Amino acid sequence: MSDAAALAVEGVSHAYAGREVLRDVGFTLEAGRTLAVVGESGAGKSTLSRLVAGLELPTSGRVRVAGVAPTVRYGAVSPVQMVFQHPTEALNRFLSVGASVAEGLRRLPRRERAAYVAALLEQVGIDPSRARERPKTFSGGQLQRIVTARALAAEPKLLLCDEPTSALDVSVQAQIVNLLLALQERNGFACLLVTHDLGVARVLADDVLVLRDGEMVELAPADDFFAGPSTPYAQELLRTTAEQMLVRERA
Amino acid sequence: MKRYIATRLGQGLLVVFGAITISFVLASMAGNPIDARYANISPAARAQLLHQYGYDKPLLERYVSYVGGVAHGDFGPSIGSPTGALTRVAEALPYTLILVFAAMATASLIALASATFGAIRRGSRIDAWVRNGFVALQGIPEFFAGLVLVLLFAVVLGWLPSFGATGPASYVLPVIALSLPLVATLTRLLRSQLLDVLGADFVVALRAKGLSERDIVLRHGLRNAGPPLITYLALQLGWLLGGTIIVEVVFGIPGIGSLVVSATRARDMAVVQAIVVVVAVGYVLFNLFADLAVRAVDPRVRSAT
Amino acid sequence: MSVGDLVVEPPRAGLPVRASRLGRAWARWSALPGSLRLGLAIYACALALALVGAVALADPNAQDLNQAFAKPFSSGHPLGADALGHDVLSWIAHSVVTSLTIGVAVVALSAVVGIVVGLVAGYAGGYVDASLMRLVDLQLAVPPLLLFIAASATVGHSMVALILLISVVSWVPYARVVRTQVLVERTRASISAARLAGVSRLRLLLVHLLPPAATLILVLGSLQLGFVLLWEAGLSFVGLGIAPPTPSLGFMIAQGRASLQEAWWVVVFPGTMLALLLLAANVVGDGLQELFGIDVEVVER
Amino acid sequence: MNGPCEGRDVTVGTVGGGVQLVEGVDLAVEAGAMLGIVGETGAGKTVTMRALLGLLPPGVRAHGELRVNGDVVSLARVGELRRLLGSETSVVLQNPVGMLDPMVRVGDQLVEGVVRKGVLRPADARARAVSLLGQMGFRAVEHVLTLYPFQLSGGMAQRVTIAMGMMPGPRLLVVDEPTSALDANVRLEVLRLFKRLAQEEGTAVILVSHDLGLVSHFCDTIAVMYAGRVVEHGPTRELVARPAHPYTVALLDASATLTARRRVPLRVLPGAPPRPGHWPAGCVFAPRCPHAQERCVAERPLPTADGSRGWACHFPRIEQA
Repeated sequence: MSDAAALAVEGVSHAYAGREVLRDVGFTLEAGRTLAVVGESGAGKSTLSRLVAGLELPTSGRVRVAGVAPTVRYGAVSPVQMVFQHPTEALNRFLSVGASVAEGLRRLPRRERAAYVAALLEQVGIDPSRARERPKTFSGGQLQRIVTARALAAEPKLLLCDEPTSALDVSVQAQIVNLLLALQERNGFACLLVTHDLGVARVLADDVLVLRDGEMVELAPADDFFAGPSTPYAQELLRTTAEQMLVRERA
Repeated sequence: MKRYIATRLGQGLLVVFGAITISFVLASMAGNPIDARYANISPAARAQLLHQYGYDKPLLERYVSYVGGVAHGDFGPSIGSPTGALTRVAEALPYTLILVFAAMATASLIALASATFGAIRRGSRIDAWVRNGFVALQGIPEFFAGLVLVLLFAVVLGWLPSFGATGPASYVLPVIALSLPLVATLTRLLRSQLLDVLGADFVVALRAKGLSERDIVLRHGLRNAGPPLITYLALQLGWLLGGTIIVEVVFGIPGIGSLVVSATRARDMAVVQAIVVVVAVGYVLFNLFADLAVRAVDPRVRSAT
Repeated sequence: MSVGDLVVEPPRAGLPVRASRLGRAWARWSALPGSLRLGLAIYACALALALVGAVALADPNAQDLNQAFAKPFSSGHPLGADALGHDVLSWIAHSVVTSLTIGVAVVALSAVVGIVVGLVAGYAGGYVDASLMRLVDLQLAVPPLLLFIAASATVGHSMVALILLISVVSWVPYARVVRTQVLVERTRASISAARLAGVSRLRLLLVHLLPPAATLILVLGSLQLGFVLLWEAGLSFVGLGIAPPTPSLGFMIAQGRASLQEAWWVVVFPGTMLALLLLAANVVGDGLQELFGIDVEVVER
Repeated sequence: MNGPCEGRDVTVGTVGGGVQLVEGVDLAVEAGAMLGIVGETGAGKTVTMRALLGLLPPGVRAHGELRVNGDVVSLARVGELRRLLGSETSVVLQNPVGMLDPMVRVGDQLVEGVVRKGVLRPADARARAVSLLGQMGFRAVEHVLTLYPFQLSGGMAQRVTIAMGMMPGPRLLVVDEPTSALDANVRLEVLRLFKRLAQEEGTAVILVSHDLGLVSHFCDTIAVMYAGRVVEHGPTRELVARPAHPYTVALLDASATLTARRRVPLRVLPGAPPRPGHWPAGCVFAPRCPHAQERCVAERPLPTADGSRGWACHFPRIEQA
């Protein structure tokens, strides 16, 4: 169990209504490392993240998180926690943010819970005295921090980040990127980053997996990938991205 | 297309079957009509009557034979009337249909005009005034409206007949009474539907093309508001027109509304059952037509099935 | 939940700091949509009338044939009397109690049943959901008033029977609204997050799936109260609903119909009372929709 | 030759002066050129554009001027702006699929505006629609004209809406957050086609985006907005290479680029942009500015011009000429 990788995906295929959206995907991810899954829309990124989170079971193949199949059960905290694209969608708008963070802490006695929530909020840079406020009084960036705090509350083996920055403003994106870097440094979880933003992947990822039409096109260490991918498709992807991305001649 | 209609008809049959079952259960719970009608007859005569009308058989057997009869258009005999239950309903139906369609047409025309006007001039004082007026109208029960109309136009002014179905003039007051709350409801629905459409992104784009509000409402708003409204109205038809029963009673129109009230009072349950089933069939057919109409105008629905 | 709790944000800034409790309550009240205030005011007046009726007015069933068709504003009969000398005002005051009791009981009963069924159907899906939808089909296919009339032969004319009968139909819209809302809500990321956090099934339903439907339920309830009042009056009008000695508006209107020419007041006053109650239900529903910024007709579709 | 299209002293606020949304924005773009407006949520990009087009929502009012094709129109006169809209000015809004009426064929939607507006006769409008769709890279143009919006992919819908914006042959075309939902390669192709088309027709284009990278590749000039103001503007290359305003610097620093280094934190700007109605006195950027001094908090900096460039900062990050 202790030897098992934080995440192991083995020969996973998945189909919706007979249409295959993932075909024979396999990789492992060690604790403390980040794998970026990149690709165009329809490549199967979100399906992969639902399978890894255990929200769906793959048609064939297996997913293991720290050696165990991730299944979502009532009353049992999952070892996989998620950070979502739209933080406003990801929080219950009728609960205070503190209560949302505490949802995964029901194993703790009530008093400890409040203290732990305060500590978590502090950790992600939210004033703990605002724990009783509803989501609507926070900005998008603050909400994303709160979502991250909730994910951390469950002490996940694997943090699944689904386009964590793409709905945020540029200056706030950088804050979340740095937050994720710092938290991983401290807590040592493995991180699966699903994104179409290669810039964010460049900063966060140790390895890059390219998906196209449900198939793995390339899996490479990030430094190698960004220095020059080996497959033509990944080269093309990187090239078109570069032609729309900020280029600065550094002083 | 053919398969689609077949599916819809299948669902409709299920609904009709449900209506048959409910009406049968209600009727059998009401007890047998013989006891209700003939209080002082000899046990022998009672047994003879029960046998004649089939009330001496077990419930399930009666249900099966009833469903079988309905499938052949036989809803059983009407107690105390020489004709069968279905015949009585068929005789009453035209009066109700005239009333309902006249009221629907009147209300739709007025609602179309006022909602369109309201949507073009939304936010204006006239719009607010009309809207508030309609909220008040919606709260007037049909039978009260009917009686006030009778008081005014039949009793005080003496212009129109107040009772019976003797000619076109006798429909004027009932149609108005039935239309009043209907106009209010339809206007509100169409207006909110239109405003819903006018809040869509593409409407900003239409403005950006330089179209006037009038063009936008008439050329794009109505076209988009139509299909969901038709679907909704067809679904809610029974609820919207429930007042017909009361209006018929108030004005003495011999339609199925008056019939169901008198038949219930007389415990003539075969007629009541027939009416429930006929209404359900009408509902199913109307919804099918509405569906087909929506398919005809909405390209998305057309390609989806 | 009282209506006062629902005011989203009390206008704190706009008020003088030392405003009295009463002053603040008044400010909250003034901030409500006008239609909501009108509706609540009508309800308040109707309840006051009912209270006066119970305390100070004659027994509605007291007959005095000498006073038959007493004109409005005659001594002892502010709104006149009917053919048997029943006092119209007293009858109206007591009928309001009948109407509102039935209305509120039906709304409460059907809301509870509908919410439970809607939650379960929306969440469980599959077989349960399909059965509910067929029930909805059926409920729409048979107009409620027709069903009530057909059933009246079976269930009798007591108030309890009427409440149960109307509730049999009335829970369905709640189930439909809650189900739709649950289906929408289920796809939100917040539900996935709650599942990953390992909440219990009950907590998921009550804390994460139900609250978004709360405002809709409230609006639906207020609008439905109008329908129930209308059905009750209609049934009593055709003689298949509430019958004396229990006073009801529909019954008096039906009685007055025969003597419309001689005594208009026997129809017009109870009819106006009924129209006012229905108006109140509609404008409260309207006002709540405005307050919450939702549109039930569109949502329910 | 056409002069530049300009927005002068664009100021937008709620009726009654409750909340200011945009204050004193000046913009200019030459015929056939592309100006990029970048900024974060609430910076007032979209509001400024809507003010120029006469498309502000009810309850919001604008002052200032629009100069287009020799006409000078006050932004307070919405009727005048709406008269120009769909002929001299035009717009492509974000969310291309939502921008089309789902019940109407593409061809009819392309033609409708210019015909109702009297810009083109029906036959001419149709011919122009065919030619524009061709230039936007469609092959079976006649077939596309008969499609309904739901039959288009995101990329196709975007090309159709751009063609729709170009239909009247506008002098000024505003493109709001284009292609943000599209994949990188599709976006690149659409924007290239669009840029060539606009150049050929001599249309002045304002491209509104939060994507600095995209703007830096396609626009000739850039205006950076923050809290309802243009804090810096200038030719793209110079502005990116030598940003003057600390906000521009921060924005460039905060962007995750392909040249970033793995696991090296980005240089971030603390806090979030202020919401309208919560703008600080003095320089609006002062509370987040790493270089703010007393003067910045007290005194609002005025726009300073330096050749083709300009900024609103007391202490710009470059040497002034």
